[in-house]
Amino acid sequence: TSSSDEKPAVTSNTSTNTDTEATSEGSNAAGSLAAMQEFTFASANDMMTLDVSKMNDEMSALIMYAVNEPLVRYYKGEVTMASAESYEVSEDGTKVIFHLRDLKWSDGEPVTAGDFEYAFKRLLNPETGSSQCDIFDRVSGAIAYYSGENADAESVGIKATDDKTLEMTLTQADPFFIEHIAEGINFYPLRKDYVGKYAEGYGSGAESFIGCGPFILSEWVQGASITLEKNENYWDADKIKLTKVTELIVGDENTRVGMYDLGDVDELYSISKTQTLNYPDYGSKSGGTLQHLVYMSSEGSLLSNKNLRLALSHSIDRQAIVTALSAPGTEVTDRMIDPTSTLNGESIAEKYPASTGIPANGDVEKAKAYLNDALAEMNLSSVADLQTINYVCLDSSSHKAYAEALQARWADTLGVDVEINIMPVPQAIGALLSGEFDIFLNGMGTGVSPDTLLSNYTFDGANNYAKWNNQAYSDLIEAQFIETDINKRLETLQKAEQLFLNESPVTPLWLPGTAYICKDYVQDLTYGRQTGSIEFIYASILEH
Amino acid sequence: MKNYILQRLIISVITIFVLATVSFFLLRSLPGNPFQTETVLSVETEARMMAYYGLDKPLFEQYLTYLGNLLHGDLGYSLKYTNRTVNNMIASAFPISATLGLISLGVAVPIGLFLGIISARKRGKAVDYLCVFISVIGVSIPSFIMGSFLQYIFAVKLQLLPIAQWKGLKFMVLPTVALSLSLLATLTRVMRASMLEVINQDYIKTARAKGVPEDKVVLRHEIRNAMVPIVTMLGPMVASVLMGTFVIEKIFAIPGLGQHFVNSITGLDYTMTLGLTVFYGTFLVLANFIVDIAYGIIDPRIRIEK
Amino acid sequence: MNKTTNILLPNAFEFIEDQNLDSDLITRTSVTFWTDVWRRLLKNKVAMLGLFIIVIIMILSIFVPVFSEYTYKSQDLANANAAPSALHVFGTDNLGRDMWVRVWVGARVSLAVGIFGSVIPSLIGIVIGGISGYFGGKLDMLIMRSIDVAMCVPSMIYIILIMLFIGSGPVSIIIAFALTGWMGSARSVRGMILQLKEMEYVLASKALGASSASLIFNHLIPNTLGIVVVSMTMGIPSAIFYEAYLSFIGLGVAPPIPSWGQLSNAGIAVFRVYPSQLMIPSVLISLTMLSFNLFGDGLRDALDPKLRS
Amino acid sequence: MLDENLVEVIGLKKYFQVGKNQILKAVDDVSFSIKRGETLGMVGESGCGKTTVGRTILGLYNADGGTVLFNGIEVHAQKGKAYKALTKQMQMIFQDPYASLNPRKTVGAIVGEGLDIHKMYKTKEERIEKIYNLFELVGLNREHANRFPHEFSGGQRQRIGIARALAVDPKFIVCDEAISALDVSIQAQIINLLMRLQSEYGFTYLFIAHDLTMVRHISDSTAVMYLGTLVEMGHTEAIFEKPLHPYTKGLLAAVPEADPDYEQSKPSPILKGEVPSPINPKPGCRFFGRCNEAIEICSRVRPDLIAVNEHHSVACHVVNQTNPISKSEA
Amino acid sequence: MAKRILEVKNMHFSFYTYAGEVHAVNGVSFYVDQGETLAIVGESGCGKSVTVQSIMKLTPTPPGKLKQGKIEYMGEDITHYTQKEISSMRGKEMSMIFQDPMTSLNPTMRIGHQIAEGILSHENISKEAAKQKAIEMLIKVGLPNPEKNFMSYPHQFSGGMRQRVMIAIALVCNPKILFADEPTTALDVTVQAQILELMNTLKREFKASVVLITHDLGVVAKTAQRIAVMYAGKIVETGTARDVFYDPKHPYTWGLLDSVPSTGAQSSRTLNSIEGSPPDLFCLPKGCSFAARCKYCMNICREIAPEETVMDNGHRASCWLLDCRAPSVPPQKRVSRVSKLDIKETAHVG
Ligand SMILES: Nc1ncnc2c1ncn2[C@@H]1O[C@H](COP(=O)(O)OP(=O)(O)OP(=O)(O)O)[C@@H](O)[C@H]1O
Ligand SMILES: Nc1ncnc2c1ncn2[C@@H]1O[C@H](COP(=O)(O)OP(=O)(O)OP(=O)(O)O)[C@@H](O)[C@H]1O
Ligand SMILES: [Mg+2]
Ligand SMILES: [Mg+2]
Repeated sequence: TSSSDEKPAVTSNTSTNTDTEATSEGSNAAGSLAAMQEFTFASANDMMTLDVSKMNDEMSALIMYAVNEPLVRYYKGEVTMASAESYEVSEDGTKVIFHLRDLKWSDGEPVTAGDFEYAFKRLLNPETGSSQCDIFDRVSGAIAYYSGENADAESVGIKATDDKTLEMTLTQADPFFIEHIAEGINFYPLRKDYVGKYAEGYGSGAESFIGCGPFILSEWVQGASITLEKNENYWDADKIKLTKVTELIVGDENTRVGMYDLGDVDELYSISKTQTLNYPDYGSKSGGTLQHLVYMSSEGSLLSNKNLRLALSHSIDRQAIVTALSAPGTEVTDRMIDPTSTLNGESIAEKYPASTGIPANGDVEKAKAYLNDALAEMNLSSVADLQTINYVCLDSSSHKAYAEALQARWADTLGVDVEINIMPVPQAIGALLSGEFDIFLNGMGTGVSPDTLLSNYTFDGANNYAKWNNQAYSDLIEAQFIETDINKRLETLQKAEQLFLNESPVTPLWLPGTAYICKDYVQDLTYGRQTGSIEFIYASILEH
Repeated sequence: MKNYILQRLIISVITIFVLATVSFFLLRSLPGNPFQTETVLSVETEARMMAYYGLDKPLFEQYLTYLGNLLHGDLGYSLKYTNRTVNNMIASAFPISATLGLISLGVAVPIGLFLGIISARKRGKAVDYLCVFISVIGVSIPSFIMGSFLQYIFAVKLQLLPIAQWKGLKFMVLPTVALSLSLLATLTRVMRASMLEVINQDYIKTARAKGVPEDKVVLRHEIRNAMVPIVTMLGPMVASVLMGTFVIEKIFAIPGLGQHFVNSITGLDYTMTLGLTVFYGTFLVLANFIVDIAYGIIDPRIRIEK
Repeated sequence: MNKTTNILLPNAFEFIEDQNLDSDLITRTSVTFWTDVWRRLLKNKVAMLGLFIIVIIMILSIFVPVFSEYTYKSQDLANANAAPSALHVFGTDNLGRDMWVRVWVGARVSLAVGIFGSVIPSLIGIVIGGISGYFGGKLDMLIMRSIDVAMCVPSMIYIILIMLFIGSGPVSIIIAFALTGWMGSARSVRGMILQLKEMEYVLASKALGASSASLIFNHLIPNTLGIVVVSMTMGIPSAIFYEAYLSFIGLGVAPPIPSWGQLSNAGIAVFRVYPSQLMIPSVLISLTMLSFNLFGDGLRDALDPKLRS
Repeated sequence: MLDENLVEVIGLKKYFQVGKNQILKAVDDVSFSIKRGETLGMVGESGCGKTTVGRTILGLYNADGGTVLFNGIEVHAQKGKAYKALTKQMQMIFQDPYASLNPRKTVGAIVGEGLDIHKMYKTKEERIEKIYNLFELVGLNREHANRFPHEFSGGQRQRIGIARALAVDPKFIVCDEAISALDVSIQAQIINLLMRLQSEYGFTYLFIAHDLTMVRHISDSTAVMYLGTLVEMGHTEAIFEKPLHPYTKGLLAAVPEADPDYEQSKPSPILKGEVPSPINPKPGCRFFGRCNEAIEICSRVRPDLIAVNEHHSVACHVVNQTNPISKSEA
Repeated sequence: MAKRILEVKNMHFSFYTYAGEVHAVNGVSFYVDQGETLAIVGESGCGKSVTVQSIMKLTPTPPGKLKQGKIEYMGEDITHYTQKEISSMRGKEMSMIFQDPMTSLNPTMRIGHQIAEGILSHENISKEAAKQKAIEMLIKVGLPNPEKNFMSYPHQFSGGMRQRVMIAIALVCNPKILFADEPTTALDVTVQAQILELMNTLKREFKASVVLITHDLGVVAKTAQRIAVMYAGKIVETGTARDVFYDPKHPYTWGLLDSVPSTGAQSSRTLNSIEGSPPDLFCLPKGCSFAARCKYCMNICREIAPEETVMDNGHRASCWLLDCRAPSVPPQKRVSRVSKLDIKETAHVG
């Protein structure tokens, strides 16, 4: 058609821009630094808290990344040393020992291993009420402590053996543990005196927080802006060029884009597909999250019929939907693990392949065949006799668009009647957890460990959203969990994944991408693997 | 009068108590819970969080605790904004919303009434249709479109005014215009209708016959008698405008209270929702109380029986 | 003394004996109220223009979807967000659906929602406000305080409860509107009734033995209609946008059925890139509203006996 | 005896609360009765409570004391259906022809309302016919039925009010200045009409008016009110021929005659003094301030209404003192 | 000759309604001299109020419209005055007492302020002084407790009390000409006498003129120097009070005078009245408007409207009976009043 040639920019950009690359494509490294090293960016939401023990949102994580110093951090997709100068892993892999460098809190007090121990144990303490306890599940004694079975904090395998040494004991070897810590958002030290002073109010405002990161939180106008200033006490202060960073909280995308146009902000993160059309030099990245359809597969429900699930899965034209609707950077996928996860530099995805076998454009013929099988099994003469399928959809415009696209596709190719039931988040998630749906489009973090998503779907697992109960699969997952040899473990996982994909309680769809635009005078701004992480700490501003 | 006010105050307190109770039980009857968010927590974690916030206790027990705290003016901790109290959040956001609301009312009420009066007096003339047009635009283009549009024209294209944020007088112009336009629209129309009821009354003729100049006829006789519907509207309007407007705050990046009204309830932040409801309720009850007193002042025939 | 008398009959100055004292013969023909209203309305050009536009919109919304080659849900993802062209008069949306058809299907939804969504709550409000204002005293206090409470309880709560117990669909939308919208009109009607009930004609009807219901509905409420009608017309756009909000959280018309409110909501997100997607629904809503208001004003004037000019 | 009186008012009181601690005694202990088929004329100072008496009798106002018996039925004790049944028998023509007509109803609807309420017709045609007849009865054209009140002059409106009252075929009508807004020829028409109806159907009237000649013409007996109390009551002829109370005398003297020579030559007899306020009235005779016959006791004791003879009673210390018969009776 | 204050020449006033044109006033001419009282009497609905209101431009336009005619105030045509110019005259030069005291007072304004407002609009005095004046006025119109009533609202007053307030409003600026539209209808005769006296005082002290509309022929007899009798938007007869009372020329006037009940003992139970109802102002009959109800209706009356016949002494009437060709009708002289001696005797009050 005539209009299809109007937007070549979209397709070319989506494919060329890859994750964790510097945005400013045209930036000349030769440019000299500006006198004013001030960087302003805007985001849609405010952070929720600065209490590292309770933090669970990406906006808080974004700021915490700059105002505090974790043990190790991700930078440009690599694990780099931060508070820890180095770490060592014991022979059997169950002990991880971090050696801290000399670093100071922004008020000059030294940071000690005890501050970390305090922080981690506070997080685990049931009195604290943190939703993040399970990040320490691999640490010995953690589960027992936070679930209240064992009230003795000493039994948790986290110990500051001296001011500079932090020792963590794991229940079993975990090759992904360091990455897990680097990616986690709660592995920061905490000042006991501050927590004591502000008690319940700790981290609820700029004055009640203290950090030891590259920047100091100088002002937090809640709902409006967050201002950071360079921390001269930072151990690596020389490398920090920016003197001031401002995050503006601007809820409306049109406003954000307008501010970018006016130069009020230097960078916009996560702009919609449509807006990118006005900014041909946008960048994009993907990863961190997998969007997949969950089919309610429990005995007795409509989609407990495997062939019906397969029919639905095969009919979807993921590529067309992604092209039309998804943010740039979105990549279609046909499996449950993150394609970027690596082990010792090797891509896990490549080494242990598994696939649904469905082409990105779908396979309508096969879908129809599956549908006929399904109808036969269900003793239905035609598809018209099939019950209406209940698609529970979150109340966001993108989820709604996906739902409508899927609905139309299923109706056109299979004649299947799908009803979309939009619900506000708590109710929709409630429906997901209680199984009151047939289809649910879920997006979940893929985590650093490849089994993150797959391990949900075990027999009678509490987070088995599909209520799909397959004993063989559960056994495989259980086996890989206790397997100490990493290669064997991944092989077992591969088997499980293939079984999972064949049974199709879930259809993996795509890894949502994120588009961003940035003024070309901003240098060395990078984006983390997780959604929402902008790594601006080493950025600088060129003369402009 | 004193008795009446005292009695009304007691009734107001009861009303707020009823409001708190009704909202509490209705809110808690909703499916889902605050910890069911897009980043799905594990079932065990969710249970732990519920227990931590005491949400697993029998509902009535929770209600008593809540009422007890409410009596001390303690609205509790937000379930979403970790470690922040609802009191604290209202205290920081309300002044901003209230400022914007008051300025907008200050703009909208006089202009709206003025246009309504002009419109009624020039009924059927071009001016009337112009006023109709303005008010129709005001209502049929909702503030989320109007706001974005104003930004695009005055900030992005003409670069006359700042596009967003809340940092001073210049920043107030666009949100005030956007907000007052929608307020003004209804005021204009209602005032017009109300004026039309009044301008044909005999006592207006009497006033003219006294030789009272036309402007004073309008000012002293017509407006006052046309005020009852306006005042009725103004009560809740003032109360709700002071509470902030979600859309306007979102578009203009104003850290007001409006966003919390929407976000807290969609996120099932129980304490925040109840806190805001009670806070708003106090204002509304007060505003309607003032309206009832104002009725008597505007039109002495109106008696609010005890 | 008068020239004209000359040409008169010779018996001009004779008394008429059987003088019929009835002067009925010389009176005009009677016009019923509604004919009169209709005539006045017809003479009001501006109001008629309003009516004309409303009728056109209604006709388009009925026939366009029937005779168009596209349906409101047929997608063409490859041809998404097309600009208006001969093929797609209003272009296409983000899923490549024809906007021309969607706009007119949306018109059905939005007009119905707009009208019912403002009329039904107003009616409820009128009844409750009428009762409250008329009876006054304790009942009034009770109703007014209940309104205070009802106004404050976040409407989302009702909406989700409705969704839970009735499910989404037109009935639920109407119930949602009814539950959330009646308070304003109840208050304003009550305010006016407080003023009106002191009128002597109310007493006159009381003396005739009129029941309270008859007093409220036949005498008091008609006298408040001028303002109620205005707020009803002003309520239409808010109903239209409220529907969009409801459908956003799941109570509105089920996707993929469009409505003007939803189209505007979608349009605002892309207006810097595809302005037509915002302009089309916005202009239509405004135009419809303008027509409704002009017509409403005309109707109001035609109905108001005092403004019979 | 009870049978003879259609309306019996015993010790009627109606107070209005105006402002805090201020009670306006609009009607203060008024007793009288009206015989079947007769007319009681009621005259008095404007603001003395005539309208209030009329409305209270009909139960439009709650009484603050005393009883009203209509046909032996206690009016104020009737509620709901029973009261509705009473309204069909008692009607009122309102004083103010402007305020008493709903501006949004056609006058046809206004007149027809009573018919509707008491379901007094079988077919629509019958209803219309009845309304037209009523219009003609009060001297309006049937074509007027589709017009609105504001399109009529004051007198025309008053006739609409009369038609409304007549619509339900009442037995008893309170005519609250029913004719004062009309021109004399129509006044005459209406009076004739009222009197014809009375002789044909045996209507009973409470005829409130300022026009003493008309009162004299229509009434069988007359009551004179002053500031919420009856000051004189009796057979019309007795009152007009031999007025006893100083206020009645003043009233009669002030009636202007339709005779310019006489009127412009006679001195205008103007009652001097201030009209006292009915709010928290002072003890003593209410006419005290304006009375030039007053004696000492008048300022202290409120005179009772005492019969001078069987047709005539008066509330005045002066009269009662000079009238030994009444004294001994009292 | 006294100074002519107001002269209305051939005024036509119509209301344009969708149902048609209401010919409320159809060629009314009259004049008022300084210090005199002109009474306008006539059928209710014949256009009396509209006539006086349109002189002050108080009739709503639209729907009303002055179609024709001249209104000369002190010799100056005020027909084309703007609202503003007229407004400065209202209250001061000419003022009006409205017929209906219930709706003519602003329900939301205190009585006193409504009175003082008129003063403040015309005189440059302090609020306090205006209040004082208003209170004086309240006393003059005989309202008790003026200080307190100053602060009352209209709904707290009885009809008569409101009417007195209306009168106070109209008189407070000592207007040169006062249009009193049934000012005493709602009042008892003693107060009526007070009010008429008050109007007399105004006339005497300020040489003011009064146009009095009333139905009470007694009041007319008492106060008017000249009388105009209106019927269906026309003045059918006008002349001095004596002429009209004692030598009426128009059958309508006869009917009116006849309708007054004799003040003597209750003689007959039926009163004389004019049968029938007035014509519809939407379409006036082509002949004499009164023809349909006239006992002396002739064939010509149904065809041609009579012209005005001027008799001696400025007495005018429009009736074909005055034509020389008309058959003579026995003179309808008002029988002079019956003796009222007994009342006179008892009238020693005041
Ligand atoms: N609703 C009311 N509230 C307060 N006072 C009232 C009310 N109605 C009447 N009054 C007062 O009661 C007294 C009697 O009023 P009412 O109307 O009965 O007088 P009236 O005799 O009919 O006078 P008029 O001849 O002027 O109509 C007046 O002083 C009046 O001010
Ligand atoms: N606004 C109006 N619209 C239409 N017709 C009107 C209007 N006002 C008055 N009229 C008509 O004009 C005629 C004259 O009315 P006007 O009020 O002058 O009568 P009037 O002589 O004062 O009668 P009354 O003595 O009863 O007050 C009436 O027939 C009336 O129906
Ligand atoms: Mg009265
Ligand atoms: Mg009049």
